Amino acid sequence: MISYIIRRLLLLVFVLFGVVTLVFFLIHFIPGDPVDIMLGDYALPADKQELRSVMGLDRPLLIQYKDYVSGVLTGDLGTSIHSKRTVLEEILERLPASAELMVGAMTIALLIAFPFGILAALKPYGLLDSASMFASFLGVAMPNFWLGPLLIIFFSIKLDWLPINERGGLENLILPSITLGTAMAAMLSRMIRSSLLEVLGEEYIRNARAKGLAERKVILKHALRNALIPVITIIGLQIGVLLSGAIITEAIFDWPGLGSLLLEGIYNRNYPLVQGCILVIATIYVVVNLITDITYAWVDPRVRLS
Amino acid sequence: MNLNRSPLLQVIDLNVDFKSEGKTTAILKEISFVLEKGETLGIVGESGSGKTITVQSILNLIPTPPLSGISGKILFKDTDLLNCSQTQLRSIRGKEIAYIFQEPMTALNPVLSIGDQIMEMIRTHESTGRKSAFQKAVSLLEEVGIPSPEQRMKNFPHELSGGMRQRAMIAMALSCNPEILLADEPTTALDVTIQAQVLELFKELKQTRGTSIIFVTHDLGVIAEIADKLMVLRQGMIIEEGPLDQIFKSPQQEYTRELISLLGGE
Amino acid sequence: MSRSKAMLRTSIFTILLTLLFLLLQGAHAGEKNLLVGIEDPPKTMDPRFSTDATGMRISHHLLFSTLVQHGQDLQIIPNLAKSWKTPDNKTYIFHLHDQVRFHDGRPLTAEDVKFTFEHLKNPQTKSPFAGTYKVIKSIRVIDPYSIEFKLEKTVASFLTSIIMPIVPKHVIEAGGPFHNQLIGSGPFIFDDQSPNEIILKKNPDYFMGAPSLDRITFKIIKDDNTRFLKMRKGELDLVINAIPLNKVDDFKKSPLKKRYTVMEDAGLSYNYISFNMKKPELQDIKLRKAIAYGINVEEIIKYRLEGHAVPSYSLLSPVNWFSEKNVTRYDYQPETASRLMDEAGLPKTGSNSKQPRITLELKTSNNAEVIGIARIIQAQLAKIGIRIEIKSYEWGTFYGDIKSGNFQLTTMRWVGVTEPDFYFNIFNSGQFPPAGRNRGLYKNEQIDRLTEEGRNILDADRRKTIYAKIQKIVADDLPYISLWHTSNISIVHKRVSGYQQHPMGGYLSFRNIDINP
Amino acid sequence: MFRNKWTYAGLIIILFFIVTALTAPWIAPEDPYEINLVLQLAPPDADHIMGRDNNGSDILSRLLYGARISLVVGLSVVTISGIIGILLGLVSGYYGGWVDLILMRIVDILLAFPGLLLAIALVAVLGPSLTNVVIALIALGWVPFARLVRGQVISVKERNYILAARTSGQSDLRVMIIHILPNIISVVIVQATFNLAGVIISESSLSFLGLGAPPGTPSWGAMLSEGKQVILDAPHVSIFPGLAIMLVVLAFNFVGDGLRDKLDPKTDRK
Repeated sequence: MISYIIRRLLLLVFVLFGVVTLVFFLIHFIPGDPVDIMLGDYALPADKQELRSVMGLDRPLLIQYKDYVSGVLTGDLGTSIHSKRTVLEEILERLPASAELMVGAMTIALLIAFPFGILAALKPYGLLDSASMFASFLGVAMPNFWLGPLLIIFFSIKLDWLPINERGGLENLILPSITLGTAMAAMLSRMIRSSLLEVLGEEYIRNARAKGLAERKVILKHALRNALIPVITIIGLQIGVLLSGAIITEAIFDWPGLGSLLLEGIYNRNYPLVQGCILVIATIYVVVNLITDITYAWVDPRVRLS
Repeated sequence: MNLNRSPLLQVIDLNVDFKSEGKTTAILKEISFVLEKGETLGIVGESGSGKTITVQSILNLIPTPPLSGISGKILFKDTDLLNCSQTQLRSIRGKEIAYIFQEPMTALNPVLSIGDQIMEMIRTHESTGRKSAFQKAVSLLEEVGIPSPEQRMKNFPHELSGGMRQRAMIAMALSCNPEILLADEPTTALDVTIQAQVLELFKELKQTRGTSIIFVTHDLGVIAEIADKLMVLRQGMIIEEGPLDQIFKSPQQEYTRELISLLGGE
Repeated sequence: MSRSKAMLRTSIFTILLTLLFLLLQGAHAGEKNLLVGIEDPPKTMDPRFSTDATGMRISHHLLFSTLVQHGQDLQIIPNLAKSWKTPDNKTYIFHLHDQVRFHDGRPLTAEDVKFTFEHLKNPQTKSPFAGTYKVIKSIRVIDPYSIEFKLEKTVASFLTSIIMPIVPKHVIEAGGPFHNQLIGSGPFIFDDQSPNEIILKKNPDYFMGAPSLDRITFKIIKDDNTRFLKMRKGELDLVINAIPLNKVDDFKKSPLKKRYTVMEDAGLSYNYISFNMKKPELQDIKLRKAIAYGINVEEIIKYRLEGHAVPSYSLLSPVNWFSEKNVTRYDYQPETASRLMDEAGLPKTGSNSKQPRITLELKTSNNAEVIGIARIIQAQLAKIGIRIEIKSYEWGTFYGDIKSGNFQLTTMRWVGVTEPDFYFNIFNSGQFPPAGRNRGLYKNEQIDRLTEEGRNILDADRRKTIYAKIQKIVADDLPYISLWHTSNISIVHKRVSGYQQHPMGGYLSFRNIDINP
Repeated sequence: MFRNKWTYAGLIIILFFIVTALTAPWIAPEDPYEINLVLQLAPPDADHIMGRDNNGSDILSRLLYGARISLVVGLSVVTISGIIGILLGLVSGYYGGWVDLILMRIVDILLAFPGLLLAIALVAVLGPSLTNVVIALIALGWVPFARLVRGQVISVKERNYILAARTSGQSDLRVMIIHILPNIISVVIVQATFNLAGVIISESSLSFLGLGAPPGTPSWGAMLSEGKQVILDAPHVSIFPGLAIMLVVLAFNFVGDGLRDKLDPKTDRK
């Protein structure tokens, strides 16, 4: 197991290197120039040219790439073009908010998906199954820029229980987490249902019953553990969806997360910031997937960690 | 039939119907038989004759769907298993009557170790601590002839050979010293040499534990070695029943004669 | 790690966060705190680099002081400079107030003014305004409170371009990050900034009298709906030009009427369609006029802008003294448009044939409102046989194309234009991209001459006649089709008094604001 | 043919949408591109059961025309990215070793990569059109399929009937397609039906960011994002496209369930 983890961590470096390279050339490849966008119509071209050279933007791309990568290796992600603050500082300012929102959304998703998924599987095609199926399709088909305002109108304006926007205490976290988490909850509950239905048809479940175990134990200990296997991969995948889905949720709730910082960076062609954000998001993503693979092997002994 | 003691298990007029894609078919019609203490009843029939369904209905293990209707009585120590409460049924399953499945690979939970699955059986029915449950499981594995049982406890089903897995299944079934063992073609999935060893194991258990067994198989050769009494099933009906040697010597039904002739005679 | 342990850890994490947040809030209860809702965070509030509207307004009007300012009627009014005179049209002498102090207590003198402009001219500073101040030849400190500027040549718009916050020489020269100190001499002092909020506190010894507000909190709320809902709950005191036009009238009806008042007057932002004058198919003035006559500006204002705009006939808003009223106007005349296209020899559209008379491409940014308006124009022009294909791009790509003249038609707007010299930047043929902003590549000798002349004359009346001529030629030549000026709209909470809406949508009157609970 | 009645309901709904998509020009009450500002945001009433959007165009007509676009975009993206993903996932899971290592790391890179940046780059280069939107969505759409299929193949590969098939001399390709695929198809189908909704919603987010189909195209995604601006005053502008998307996903999921029961050997074996 340990050697597997070490090998995967080495590969992680390769993956991140791949991501950084892909991002670097792609963002520079997109038309639109950061100095233009920054200075807008104010500065004279001579000044803009000067600003570009001082920032080293006029150097050949490969040199800029080499400097950037060597900078990253020493932990220097460069300075943000506009605000003159270091990229690391801007990212670290936003990281806790993103982490909090992702944990919140994930918790909501799991709290909804597991009970709904399990109950739907226990009585397939029953009333509860169709209700949970209907609710989950609603969850998937409802975009978060629609769900957000609806939740605000109901919970903040009409009932005045929760604040409208901004990050703060636990109560600020509830609405954004529901908005971001529902699509994932819908997806997960259907996945858990279908995977659990399959497992319930297996012989070892009938054997567990033959052993005289209580139905609750048969489901939770025997069936669920086997049904978890494909679900874990889905959870790993969903982290990516959460990160990108967060952009719109962050916009609606003014949640100071990485998603909106990345979007601003892209719009302003703030190269160092975009590269820094994507590097951090990629790291989170790859580490989470490493954890999913390890839990995968921990849950399913048949899978040897080659 | 000696009268002074009632039979261990009595099945009276058992009827079972299945429903699939709107069509209801009768799987078992008017099945009645008796199992005495310490006796081994062999149930023989081609596949689809309803022999597996018969033993499964004893412990009410048939899933709905496809099960659509079940009637009759199954008396075990004056409780009718078909109409008793869930808790009563659960206290009998595995403790009084244990079931051995045909395919050990799919009947053992792939993600739990052999030790866990056996100890779980023990601790469900007997309130013993982990330590003693562990010891009991090891001794059970020894009894069924599995070498270095301590090590095997930690193994997962896919890490054992077919024979070993079947022995583990049997160990698990025996863990609470049940009165009756329902063995659903326990040897069919094994190759011949392992089959003989497992049969040998069943014979030993009959001597050492005096457990009564219902042994389901389509292979008359296997039955000949182990059963005291024989019951021949065809399309959900009992066509012949009686002590083993009587049926083998003078089979009443044409169908039974053909089955025996396939065997090449005694 | 079982799931319950993970849940425990996250709840502790968030509870700690709540405590921290409550501590911060508690300290400010019971004081006069103006809550201002804005759409985007300023890219930076450091006046040397800030080019976005919010950043400039906070630094120019609140944190720092400038030599002079734009008055309510857009004329130049004194600020740090009590008075000024121009011995000749290339020399300016300013006399400063003598008891102005920076927020760190140090006095503000002519030295700081000299340092500010030389610092901005110095290429090492990398300030976007270096170019604007290249024209300053020399700055001389006459005495601690008077300063003389000598220019390379006459610049009529110098008093407008000199509006730049004065930064403290001693702090800048000491080095270190100025962006989180922002020590100025304005009515408010920089207190704190987070991705959601910018907090300024009162400067008790401001030289024009301490403001009555204790604190201003700029709430950054990106989403239009969320901003509106925040006001529905009464959690904002003031929102300037940041409420979608279709929601403004909600504030004139109950329940919001009880809590808010709406201030609306003519604004400066000029919305237009620009032609690429180099494209052969657009050379014929008849076609350009036909398009102008084919667009029903009134309908767009009435339905899409809900009446919150006035049709515009020139770059300069009617409020501007230089604005010329009698120029050719193009109201909605579809018949004239068709006739002009006939005269231009465009193929006729058969009554049934879908074949348009001409197909043009209109490039826009990805702003939802702009796209909405483009679609209405598309539908209006389709009625007279002009087929418009709308191509919308993300801002960076769009801006790159427009600056490089890579478009046929585009629709944009100029914000806060007060000085008529702007005509030089957008219509003088010496200002083609990438150098200048004459993106339509418009070339007209008369306009070149007049815009050159207008920059070098100080006498206001003679400049007015020059710019009147320019506006007449432009209205006839149509490098731009003028659409409308969107109004300036401020939504003000009833508890707020003393706020005066400025045509440039600025924060100059914040220092007079008071909050009565 | 199918075990449960819901599958038939699903088929009927899909058929209904395909028919509307094909006959839209004839059955749509009005031209979807027509703008009449006088009637903007008119709520649903007798003769316009779905009301009008912020340009006064009839929402029902735009939905009918939109059916064609959204179904084409949705189905083409899901099928193409599904096929690519399944093939790569199969190969990577089946062979393991270096193939798996490299493929999965490429998958990691692309999964860790915010699709948004790629979409902006693609649309910026190729220009905003529906085909480019489809390309942008496929460019990253195949990746979750590959990862899911690979995970499934690994756990199924261990089952002895697969080992038996491999040792019986059948070609690897046959083993993969005939033996492995049916066993993992059910989870893939569920993922596919959900991806369909995901694709339509992503198209809506792209339109929301101005990167989708040319403005005015009545795709359901674009209608949703246009509805956002007026959601507080006229929620009906967003409700109907939202319901349409939900109905389509519902239908495809019913059919998916039906297909899964049909295809999956386990549920059939007694």
